[in-house]
Amino acid sequence: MSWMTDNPLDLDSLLQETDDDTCGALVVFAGTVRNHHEGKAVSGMSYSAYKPMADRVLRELEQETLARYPVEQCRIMHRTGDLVIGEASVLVVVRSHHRADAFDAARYAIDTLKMRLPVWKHDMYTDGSTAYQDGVPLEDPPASGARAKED
Amino acid sequence: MSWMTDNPLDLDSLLQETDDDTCGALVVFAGTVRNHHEGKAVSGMSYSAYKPMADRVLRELEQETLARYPVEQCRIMHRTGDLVIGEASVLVVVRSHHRADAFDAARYAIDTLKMRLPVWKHDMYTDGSTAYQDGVPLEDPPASGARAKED
Amino acid sequence: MLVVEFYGVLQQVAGAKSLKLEAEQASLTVDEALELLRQQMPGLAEHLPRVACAQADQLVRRDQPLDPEQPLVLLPPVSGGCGRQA
Amino acid sequence: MLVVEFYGVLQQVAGAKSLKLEAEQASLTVDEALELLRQQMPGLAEHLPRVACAQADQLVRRDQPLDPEQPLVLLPPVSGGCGRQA
Repeated sequence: MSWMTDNPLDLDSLLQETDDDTCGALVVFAGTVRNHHEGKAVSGMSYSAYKPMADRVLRELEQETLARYPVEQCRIMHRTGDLVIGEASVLVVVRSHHRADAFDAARYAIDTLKMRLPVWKHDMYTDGSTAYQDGVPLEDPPASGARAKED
Repeated sequence: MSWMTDNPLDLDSLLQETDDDTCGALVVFAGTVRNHHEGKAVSGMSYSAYKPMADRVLRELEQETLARYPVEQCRIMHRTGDLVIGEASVLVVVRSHHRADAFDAARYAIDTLKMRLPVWKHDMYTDGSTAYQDGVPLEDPPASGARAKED
Repeated sequence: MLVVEFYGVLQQVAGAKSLKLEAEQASLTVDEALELLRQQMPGLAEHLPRVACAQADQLVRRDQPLDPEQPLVLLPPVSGGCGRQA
Repeated sequence: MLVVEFYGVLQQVAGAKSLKLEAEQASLTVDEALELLRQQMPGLAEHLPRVACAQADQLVRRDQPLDPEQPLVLLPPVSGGCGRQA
């Protein structure tokens, strides 16, 4: 299994990986590159990552999603490198018995990913300029001995 | 565009149909045939529909979803005929600017579909028996002159 | 004469996809047609309270008059999508 | 000596992907390393309050001692997924 990749994300292979005859509900979330950002026309986007940590964050987020929600399958992949308009930067695939759980779990996975995944977006605008998008500061790990708060 | 079909549902063609460079969020819901129902092992499923009304219900549900939620694209297709385990019976595809809206809209579409779409599921069990699944009675249309309640 | 079409479990109960209802009046309401149907096919009676009725692509209320040129379509409780909860 | 690696906008600000930090002590805490970095590259100062630090695949707190064998990785606010709200 892989989590971070320089290659175009392949939904079909994630659907095959998560194939599960016990599940009646499948929810997919994809983030795709938009043609605009804060009023400026975007020509493309470049994602960079701190890969050693990013792979671990996604692997653990899959496990955490499976533990927090009654869902049977959860896979997450994130793209790095140069993307054109319309290409997917992230895919979340969840399968469950009941559809409400699949929706909740997929939403949790993408919301949490955006707070934890060490990935940076570099916008390329049609006027030739570029800019790193500001984002969410990563939270410090809990002090040793202390346990992470469960909410 | 088609809504009810006897052919296997094709996610790729719905993704192409809804392609929209202004959207950064895509949510897909698929209902798939499970291998069990209320403790009995299922070998397959047959869906029948009252097609003249079913096509209209899905077409209107797409429009209603687009009107109720700030989403740019909504497509819904439902399968009829004999399905094997794992095949998709329904696909909902929503694209929006903001991901929360895509999740909300896709959920509304599938929840509402299950109350309005004249489709019936006939389970085929591995022991050779079959059974129509009970479902949700369709609601009567409002009395003429009265307006449908908006909630 | 009015054609009545059955869907879902009603096809099983009626043992047919449709039948012809002989009516004395030229025009019937949905309620009147269902009452005739109940007399002609008593096995359907227990299903009728949860059945919706349609003509062409529209649902019709029980008090509405039927278009005698179009079949009356009987729609039992629906189970589209996926599993009952999936 | 400690290797410091930059990611995201910090590569732009630092004008490099990494640098070597000369330290007198053999072992530094994260805070001590960031203070040396601030002295050596004042342009980074305004970014440091919102930067997270990592070694290998784990985040490290500001009060933790660093493994001098591993690079100190500076991670600015993250923007994975898709648009800020998408």
